[in-house]
Amino acid sequence: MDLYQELILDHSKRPQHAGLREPFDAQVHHVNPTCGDEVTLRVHLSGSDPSATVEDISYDALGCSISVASTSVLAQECLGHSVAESLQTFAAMRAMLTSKGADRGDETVIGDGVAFAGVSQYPARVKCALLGWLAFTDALVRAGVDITPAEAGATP
Amino acid sequence: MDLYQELILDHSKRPQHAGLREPFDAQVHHVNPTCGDEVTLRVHLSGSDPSATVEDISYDALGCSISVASTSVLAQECLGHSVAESLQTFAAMRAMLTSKGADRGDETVIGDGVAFAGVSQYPARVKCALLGWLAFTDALVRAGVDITPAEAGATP
Amino acid sequence: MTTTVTGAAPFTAAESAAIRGDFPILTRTVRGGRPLVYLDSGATSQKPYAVLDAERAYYTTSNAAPHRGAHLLSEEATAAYERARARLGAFVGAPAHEMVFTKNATEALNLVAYAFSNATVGRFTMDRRDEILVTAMEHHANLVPWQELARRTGAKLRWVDLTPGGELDLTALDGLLTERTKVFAFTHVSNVLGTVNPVRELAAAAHAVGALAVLDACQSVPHLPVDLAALGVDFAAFSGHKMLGPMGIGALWGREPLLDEMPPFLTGGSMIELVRMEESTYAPPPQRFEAGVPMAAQAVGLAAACEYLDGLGMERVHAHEQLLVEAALDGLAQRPWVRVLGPVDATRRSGSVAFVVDGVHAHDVGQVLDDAGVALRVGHHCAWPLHRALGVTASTRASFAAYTTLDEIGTFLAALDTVPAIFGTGA
Amino acid sequence: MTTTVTGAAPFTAAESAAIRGDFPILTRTVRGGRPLVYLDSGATSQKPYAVLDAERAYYTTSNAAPHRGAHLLSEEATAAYERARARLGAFVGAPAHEMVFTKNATEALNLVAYAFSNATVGRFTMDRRDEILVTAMEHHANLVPWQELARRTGAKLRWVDLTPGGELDLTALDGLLTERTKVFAFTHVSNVLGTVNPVRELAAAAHAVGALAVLDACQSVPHLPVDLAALGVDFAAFSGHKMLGPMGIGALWGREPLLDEMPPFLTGGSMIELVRMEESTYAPPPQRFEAGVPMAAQAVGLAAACEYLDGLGMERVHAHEQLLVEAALDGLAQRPWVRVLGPVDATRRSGSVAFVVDGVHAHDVGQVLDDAGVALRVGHHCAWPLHRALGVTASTRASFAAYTTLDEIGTFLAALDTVPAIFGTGA
Ligand SMILES: Cc1ncc(COP(=O)(O)O)c(C=O)c1O
Ligand SMILES: Cc1ncc(COP(=O)(O)O)c(C=O)c1O
Repeated sequence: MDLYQELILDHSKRPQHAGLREPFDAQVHHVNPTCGDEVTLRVHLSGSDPSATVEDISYDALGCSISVASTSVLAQECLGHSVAESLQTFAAMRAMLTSKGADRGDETVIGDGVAFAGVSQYPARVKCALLGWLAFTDALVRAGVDITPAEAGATP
Repeated sequence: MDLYQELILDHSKRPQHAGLREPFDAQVHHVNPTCGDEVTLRVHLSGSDPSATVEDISYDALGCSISVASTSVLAQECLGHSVAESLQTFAAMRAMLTSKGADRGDETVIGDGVAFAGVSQYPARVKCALLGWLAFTDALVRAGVDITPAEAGATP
Repeated sequence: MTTTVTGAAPFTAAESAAIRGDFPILTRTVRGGRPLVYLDSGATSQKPYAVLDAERAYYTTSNAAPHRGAHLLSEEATAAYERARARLGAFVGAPAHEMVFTKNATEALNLVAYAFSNATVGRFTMDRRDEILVTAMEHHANLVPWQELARRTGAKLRWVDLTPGGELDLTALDGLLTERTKVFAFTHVSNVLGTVNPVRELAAAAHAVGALAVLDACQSVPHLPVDLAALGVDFAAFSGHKMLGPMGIGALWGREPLLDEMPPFLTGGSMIELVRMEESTYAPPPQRFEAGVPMAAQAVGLAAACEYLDGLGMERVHAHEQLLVEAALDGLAQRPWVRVLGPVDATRRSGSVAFVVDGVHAHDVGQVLDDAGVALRVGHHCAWPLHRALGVTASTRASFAAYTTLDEIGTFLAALDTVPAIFGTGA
Repeated sequence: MTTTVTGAAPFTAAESAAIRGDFPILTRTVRGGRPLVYLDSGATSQKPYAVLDAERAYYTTSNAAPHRGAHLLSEEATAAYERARARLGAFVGAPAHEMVFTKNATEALNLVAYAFSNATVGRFTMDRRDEILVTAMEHHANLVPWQELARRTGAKLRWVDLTPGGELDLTALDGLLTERTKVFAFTHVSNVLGTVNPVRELAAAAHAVGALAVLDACQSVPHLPVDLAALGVDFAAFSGHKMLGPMGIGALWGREPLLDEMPPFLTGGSMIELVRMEESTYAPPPQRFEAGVPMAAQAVGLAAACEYLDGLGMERVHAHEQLLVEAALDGLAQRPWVRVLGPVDATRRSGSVAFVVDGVHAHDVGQVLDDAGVALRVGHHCAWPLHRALGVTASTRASFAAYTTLDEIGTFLAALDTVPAIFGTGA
């Protein structure tokens, strides 16, 4: 199956930066109501400006390979980067996932995220791939970062 | 039109025994919820046995030609007869009205009621033709006559 | 030639014939082989092939439970259902996420009424100090749910009376809308009088005292171009079956922040966020208000109806129906033994004409017309208090749709002329 | 050959092929041209031509608003609608006047739940001294409405837990049913475990303490011969779309004296007796519970579904599905990396088999199967507390109907065998 790229399976089996760690500025708990998948996610930032660094993303993810792997990629790609860069990565990831196959993803922006290009063909799985990312932007807001609902991935 | 027999039009224009009179043993008010037609009907009996005489049926009917004429026929056919005979007349009238044309009615039992045979072809009008009759059986019950719900014309 | 405010033209004879060809039922005959003259579209409309085919195509290619699966059919069903929501929203000027599917307009109005008694915090709470305002021309669907809400909460129900001309008595509005008024529910177009109410003005008056404005749009959405958001109301309800769509589907439109604040009404599957035995939390709107497997096939059919109506052009549908209303009003005005209910000026009304015949009950009028193949509605049309206010028990109503023709108005008037003789009321 | 208690035979291969020919959607292909293997009938069933044709025939010949007119079409529509009610009643052993049409089973269950909070006198009144009993295996549709009723009235919600084998823990029943219990709501067949509950016993236990017994018959009526009155319960709810009928229609069955005593739920047109601005009185059941223009076309379609199922014979449908359940259970039992939820004994269950695959999330299992053309449901199937009780987040469910074949079970098992390798979980 196209969907299950080696990279996805690797990330789901060995989720990067998994576990809940201290210190953290905000913790959120997100659930996918259709399947019951859950993620608890913490962020630790150097400040609340766009230029602040994402010092840590720690999480406990319970879910399908797509949701766990996507959360792992999130941690891998955003940890150590600025808040602004992380939001760009999220935007690019989301654009690809909701493109119905039109956008194959830019590896220089989303790194291992390109492995998820196939998910955009399966609308029911897009939610899985976004679970961790939406938890992340929610956590940023709760940590005091000033982002618009659209940037945070709110549906219209 | 078949439906509007001369007899029906006559009864609806000159309803027999119309008006509300004293004395009476019971008064009821029935309404047809689909069109708002109303009948207020009083009965005066010589007793409450089947053999008792229907001394008076007085009424105020507001409605279509079918409902007014049918109430007029009711008064004409039942007034002065025994309760038992009246219930037989009602049963015969109802059987004809709900027969979908199969039962043309027995003039020796229902008298002018036979003019309503055509109504059974129009299900929406059967209710009109029964309005006064159902008020009558309801009034009998309230006047102390012991009749079953089926005899009183209750729908199952 | 009659034109509407927008200047759109009614359908030409050729267009009219083509439209009728889209509605299979219109070829059937009734009572003794007479052609069917269907003048009861205000009760429910007939359905074009486009709607029947869309529903069938859904069932034969993509049927599955929407939002309840990840397999291909379920994805297709979900997409079809949500596309239908967006299409319906576009038809009435609303974004998809503000559109809630219900089984009919009645459920939609009950949904709003129950929100008030179910709410425990916020602007939807209601108690005996509050008031609900309706009008005396409402359909039972926009009256009884508010009576029941008043009963449940102890709030007081008040109403706007009518002028002798069959319009709302707006002079009384000031006294009726107070800071106690929590909600003002009124119809856009009366299903009996045809009166088109001044919605913007009524909504503004409601908002001036902090009340919510709930619109019964059942008799406007099928007949006029309607932009709900632009009308200034907060909620609107309408039914699919009256707008060429399938039975078993209706809609509630509500402004996003209000829907957000409303507690759920029907509860169960697909409207939840998290369920534990002890307690549950709920999904955001519109899902919060759509418990259970929804009527996806009917949603697809309703979207096809919107497509069909937009293909005709709602301005032209309206212009066409106004022509029919005028012809009916003119014809009835020439018959002194007929009294028309509602405004005599066609520009103040829409979609239907109800009337009474001197000395003949509506049931009898309807029966004679039915015998001539003309199907129209008799009774109180679910607006009993209105009939009582007008001093009539029942009336006869001819109501129209895009497929109705001027010829049919002629057939109707000719059949009507036989009535007085049959009942010996002269003429 | 497998037989049911009644001794009916499953369908022969030729019969099976003929049945499949009645369902147009079954010829479609999915994902890369693979034939569709639809194993999600528990979520919603597919529709035979007979149902689609009946609905279309209604629309193209007799469409009108039932109970709202006196013209010929309206008479025909009313007759069709009421005939459908009687046909559905006959299918479940109930008289027509005890059958209420709703939009789905969810509305039917909410209708009963709201009766308790709307009632102001009689046995339906409820307050903080009362208790509501449900079970831990309920679908959200038979849990959340009772949670909300408890919230509205202050009554206490209690529930029957499960045994490790996936059945109701009946030993606890005595302590849970008390003279405070006003209503005991439980499912006939679990939509996850497949467990067939001892309905008569549960109803008798409810009645022994004076409680009403409400049955969720969603997963029994489509799959077994069901005689609701004989089961001893007081109310039952089920959906048309799961029994080969159209979407957008469901039913509540209730015993006459109870329906008589219940206050209305949705209010509006067609359910009234007398309406004044000040207050209204209501029609007798079932009309009292059917506000607004009803889904007559869907009722006609549902009656056609009953006709179709009775044509097959519900005993044989059940025998056929039991064969499929056994084959699925046997196949899964041979795969040690699969854990089946619910009773392992096929005679204690019906209609579906849910399972988990070691180390692979249900979403991933479902995705691989979908890619092979096998459509089944993944997630908590609207029974989240049940999944929590079983210690699993989500499961995969294969569910069946009369048109499902043994070959399809084979295709499903073969596709399932590719799962462990893809996710590197061995096998
Ligand atoms: C056991 C059970 N109860 C209730 C329901 C709810 O049915 P519906 O969604 O059609 O209202 C379902 C199916 O969704 C079910 O399987
Ligand atoms: C003005 C108006 N409001 C409400 C309704 C109720 O619509 P429904 O019966 O489809 O719920 C109708 C039609 O019956 C109507 O004409």
